[in-house]
Amino acid sequence: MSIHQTSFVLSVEDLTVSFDGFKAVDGLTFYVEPNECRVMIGPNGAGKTTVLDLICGRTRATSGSVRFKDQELLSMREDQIVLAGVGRKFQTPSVYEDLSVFENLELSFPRGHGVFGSLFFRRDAEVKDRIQEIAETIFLADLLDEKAAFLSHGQKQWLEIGMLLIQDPELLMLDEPVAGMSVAERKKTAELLNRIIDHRSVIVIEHDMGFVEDIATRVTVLHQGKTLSEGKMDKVKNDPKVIEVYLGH
Amino acid sequence: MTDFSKPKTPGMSRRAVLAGGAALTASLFAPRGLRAQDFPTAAVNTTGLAVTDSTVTIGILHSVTGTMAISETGSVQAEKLAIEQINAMGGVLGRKIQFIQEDGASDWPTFAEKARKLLVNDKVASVMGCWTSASRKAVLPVFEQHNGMLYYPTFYEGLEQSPNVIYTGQEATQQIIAGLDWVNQTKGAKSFYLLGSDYIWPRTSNKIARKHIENFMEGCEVVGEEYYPLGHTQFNSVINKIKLRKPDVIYAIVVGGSNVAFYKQLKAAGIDPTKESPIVLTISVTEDEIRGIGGENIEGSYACMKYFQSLDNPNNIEFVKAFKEMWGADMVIGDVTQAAYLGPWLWKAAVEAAGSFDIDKVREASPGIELPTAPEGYVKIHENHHLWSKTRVGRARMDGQYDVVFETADLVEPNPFPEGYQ
Amino acid sequence: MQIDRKTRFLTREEAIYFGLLAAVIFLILPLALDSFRLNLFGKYLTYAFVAIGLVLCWGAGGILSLGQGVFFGLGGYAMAMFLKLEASTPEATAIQSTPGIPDFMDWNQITALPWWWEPFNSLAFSLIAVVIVPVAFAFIIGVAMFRRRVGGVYFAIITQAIAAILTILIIGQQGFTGGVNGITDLRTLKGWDIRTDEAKEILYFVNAVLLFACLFAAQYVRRSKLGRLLIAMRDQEDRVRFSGYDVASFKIFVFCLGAAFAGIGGAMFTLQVGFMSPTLVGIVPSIEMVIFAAVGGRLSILGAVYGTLLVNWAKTTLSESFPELWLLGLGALFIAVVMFFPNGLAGLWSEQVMPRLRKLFAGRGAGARPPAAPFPANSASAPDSPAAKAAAE
Amino acid sequence: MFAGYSAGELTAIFAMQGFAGLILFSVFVLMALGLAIIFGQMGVINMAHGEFMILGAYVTYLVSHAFADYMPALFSFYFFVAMALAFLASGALGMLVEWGLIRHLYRRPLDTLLATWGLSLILQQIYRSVFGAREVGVTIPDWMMGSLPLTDMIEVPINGLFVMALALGISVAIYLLMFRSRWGQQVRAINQNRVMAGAVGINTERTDRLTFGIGCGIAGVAGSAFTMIGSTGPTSGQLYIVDTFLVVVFGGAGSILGTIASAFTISQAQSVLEFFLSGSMAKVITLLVVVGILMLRPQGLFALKLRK
Repeated sequence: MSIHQTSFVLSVEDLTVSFDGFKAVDGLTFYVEPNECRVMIGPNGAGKTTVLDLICGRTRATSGSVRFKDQELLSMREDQIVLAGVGRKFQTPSVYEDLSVFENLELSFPRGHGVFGSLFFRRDAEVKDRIQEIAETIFLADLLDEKAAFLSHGQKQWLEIGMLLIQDPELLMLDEPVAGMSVAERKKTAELLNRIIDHRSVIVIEHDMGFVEDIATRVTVLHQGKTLSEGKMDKVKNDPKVIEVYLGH
Repeated sequence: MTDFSKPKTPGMSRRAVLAGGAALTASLFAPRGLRAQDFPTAAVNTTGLAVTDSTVTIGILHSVTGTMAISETGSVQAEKLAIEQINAMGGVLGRKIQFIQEDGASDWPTFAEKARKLLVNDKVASVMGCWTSASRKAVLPVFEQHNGMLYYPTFYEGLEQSPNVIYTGQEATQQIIAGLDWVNQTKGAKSFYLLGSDYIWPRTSNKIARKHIENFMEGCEVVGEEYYPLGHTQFNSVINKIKLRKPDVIYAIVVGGSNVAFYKQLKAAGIDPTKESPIVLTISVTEDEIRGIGGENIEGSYACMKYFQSLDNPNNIEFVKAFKEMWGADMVIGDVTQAAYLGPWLWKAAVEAAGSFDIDKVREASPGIELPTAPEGYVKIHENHHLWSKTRVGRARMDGQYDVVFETADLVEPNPFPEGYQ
Repeated sequence: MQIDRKTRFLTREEAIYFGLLAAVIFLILPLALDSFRLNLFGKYLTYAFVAIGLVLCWGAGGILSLGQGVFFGLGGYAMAMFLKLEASTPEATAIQSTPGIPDFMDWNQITALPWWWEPFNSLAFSLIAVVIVPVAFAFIIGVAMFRRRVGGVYFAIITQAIAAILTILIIGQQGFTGGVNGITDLRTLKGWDIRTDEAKEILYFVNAVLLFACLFAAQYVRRSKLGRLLIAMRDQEDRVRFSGYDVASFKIFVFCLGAAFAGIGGAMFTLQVGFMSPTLVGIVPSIEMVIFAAVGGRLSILGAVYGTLLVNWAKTTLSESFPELWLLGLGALFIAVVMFFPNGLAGLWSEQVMPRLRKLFAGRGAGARPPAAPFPANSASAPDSPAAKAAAE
Repeated sequence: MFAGYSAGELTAIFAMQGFAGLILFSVFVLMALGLAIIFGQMGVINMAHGEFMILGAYVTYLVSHAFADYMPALFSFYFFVAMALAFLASGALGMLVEWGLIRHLYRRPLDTLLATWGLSLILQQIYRSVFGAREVGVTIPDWMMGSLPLTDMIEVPINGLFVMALALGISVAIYLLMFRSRWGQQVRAINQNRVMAGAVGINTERTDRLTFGIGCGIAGVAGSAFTMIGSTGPTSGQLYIVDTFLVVVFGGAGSILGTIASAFTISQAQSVLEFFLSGSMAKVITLLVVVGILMLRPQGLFALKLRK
């Protein structure tokens, strides 16, 4: 174990997954540094979402290694990965529609995650204050007691981001956070994201190039499960390989 | 197609039933034409049973729904026939019998619940009911606690003797031993393959059969014994095993839906019971079951029990006639149906011998009660509440009836706790 | 109608409903019914334990078990084994070839008590076993199934197969279990005759108290964060996982809790009915218990109790007067509940009856909020009127 | 247990035991195919499957009586007519049920389970009211009930051969329907993406109804065939239900081939165990092994690994 490796927050090495012979991700390697915002781009089917699925344990890898700080994530369960400090936001807003905004946030509060911990979980001042604080951040302070089912699409996205914030993960993975939003919502969201990606490492999948340029530290371009190009936005943008498969069509 | 719960042409049947009833009781020792006013209610009913100046209420407790309804329907019909005949000749102690019918729904807790209802709420003077051992075991504590009297019609495993039950079917030794001796002596059978459905009656019966074969029948042996879950429908493997062992006799105690599958597959596998190689001997197939199995599949098998519909005696001819007139010409009558028919008659005889409906007095009067009019021939209640009865072997015919090929010379003594068989 | 953000154990509305049910069970039924009918309702209430467990597992957690009879049976058998040993004194069984062992063992040529029967000589052990044995069994099934993410239909069918296996085993091993007859002829509990009317009345109240204990436990779970997690899991299992929860362990917990309730119900059944048999373990009773919960409302623990009482009362009444109609009625009930009242009596109450009552009594203020979603935070559990009426008759 | 038998006898026994296993296999295939289509292609749990089978058996019973009464000369061949009518009757009832019940519940698979259980109770009671509580005896033509002596010792039951041939025939027919017919194409399309299938002009409602009808119709044919080997009574259908579900689930829902392979595995295991052990234990062990394997491999034996 070299000193060099441990300075990364996330080291993905030679990651491969195959579905009945089809290699959706093929020998992928990349590293994420502390406080880096890594954006993944690539055409549909390039394997972007699958990479996130592999990191957070939703899909089991065929081979390779994913190390988060000093832990091998591939042998851990999803919930263990989350508790280790990896948060994930899904492409479609996924909140608990039958619960209120308050309860949605409460379930993500990082305490009482065991069976008995949750059975004897107390809703004390710390919890309430933190939820209030987060709710204000995500523009939902007035809607705390509303059922999540009655929120608009954008509000649901914010709520989900809020649920991630309250977890306070070291590595945050966002899958198309501004997709399907109105212009006004998108602006608010970008503002929100800019605020929350401070002080932590982030992996974002996004198609909106303006948005990408705005937030990206570095960019990885995926194509057919492999890295096509990697580096600063400017460098990637001018890479002829990238232009051919993705930008220049 | 056929509604089994209502008598056919009730108007017609009344006269026939009357005639049948009269014939049946012609030689009954009990005095005829008892009048209710000779037996004041206060005197014949000191324990608050459902007895009025003109009626007495009893219970009928069988499964009308569920898997056991198949078997228990015949018993209900026989009991209703007996009650109607008794009423037609003046009732019991001058009182007409009324009955309350409850459905056990093939569910043992329901049996217990309904038994309690009949005894506690309805205060019935006796109950005709139950079919499976499990249902009887479930109601037994209820009858003992509330001091009721149950007339239980099924041939069963024995090992029981309750003061609150009269067992009108045969216990296992009565049914089994005579048949085994017969097949050994007249057919020269030496080796036996025991087969049964997996519950207490086949297991206990086979245990008695095995003890008898090994300890009391010289040179005879059991070459196989096994049990299949109730409702099992695939017997090809065991049939192969039987072919491998080549027993002289397949001794089958398969019941219910399994029965049908077993005999059909036996026949199809080339074991034709009519060829008697091996001989198929059963104690679980009455005429009732053959309707489902199909006569062509079981023709030539032997059954060992106390009653067959084809018995040739005047009592039985009258009984079969009355039964068919009440319930339809296509009805068949099996061993248990006949035993169920005895229930009301035995109770009537005991009540009249006791001169009272009180359970304790009826119980006291019961041992020694004779019924010369029984369709199966003369029966008598033993001290142990079972019946002295003859055992017969019948050979199944194509038309679903049995030819009686053997009958014990004397009545066989009931022995629910047989020494040497446990 | 602001949602109360305090995690209160009972809202005022719920407290009223609990009180109503308590009044029905502790006052109205005992006063209105004779000893025989009261015992019957006592028997029904033992099934309600299972129904409450099903509300938690199925309604809240989305886990449909078609094998709850297994746990009911295990609890019942644990109790029955103790009672049977007490009833099998050497004096009472003098007629046997081996006196002092249960009669069915003697019939099966067993000459000594099997080692695993021995501990059931102790009442304390048996009472613990009533809960622990079903829970342990549920735990094994739960770990095997939920850790591998078996759910939904597969889980239902596998639990059904387990019920079938256990039934065949119990029937096949009759020397140790009493076979198809079950364990019968139970008489006394530490010398106290459980067959008398007086004993049955006392047992009814013991049963009722235990039922309320289970109801409170279930209410506590629903009211806790774990309860909200269950709902969250039912709808968005993946999301819960990515909020850092080990979904399987929560399912295992609630499945074990349901098993514990069922075990207690089974033990009370044995005490009140006086025997235990494999017919209560199999597929048919297991599915019937699901329908009790469905009729009451799969989301409401109080509804489950009313549903159980109503269906069983209808079964007894219908089968007394129209045995042929009973199956038709039960079948139609299954279909009707699923098709037209998926939230059962509780749903009828909170969606149909309550809004009208509100309109009737207080025209103002009510109805400001949108209609209650299927599992409202302050869920209205229904003391529904037909059941209450039925129970009172 | 084989001491004292000649090699010839043993060969004969093993050959016949092999046939017994194949017959059981065919029975399982017949039981499970209809369910596999419905469960696998539509995701519907039909707990009344056994009752659809028994409807086929009762139709056979009625047809046998009709032939005996009106066309005794043709009695030997009534069985083929009976099977066709059983298919139509069960299929028609199936389509009716789909229309009245199932189509409202496609989004709630557990609820279809409860509703069809209710349906099975109703059907049982209807059978009981119409045909009586007792089992009915279905007379099978003589030529079908005998056995075919291959050698002195090896005898092959003709009804077993018949069941095997039928299982094969129906499997082939389903395969052709599924992969060579327009209906099969539509069913597979709907199974993969219901919305898309609807969008490209497939009448999903009609296809669903037809699928359910065909599944139930096959159950009816199976029930008709089972009159040769089993009983026909109001509750006989219940005897098959657990086995049937396990076969389908074990095979991996959605895979007809998987169902057939699973039927083969379970039937051979049970048949061999029954030969060497007592019947009850054989059954328990078979079920335990199946449940055990399902716990290890919940997606069944033959499910594909798919990208989520």
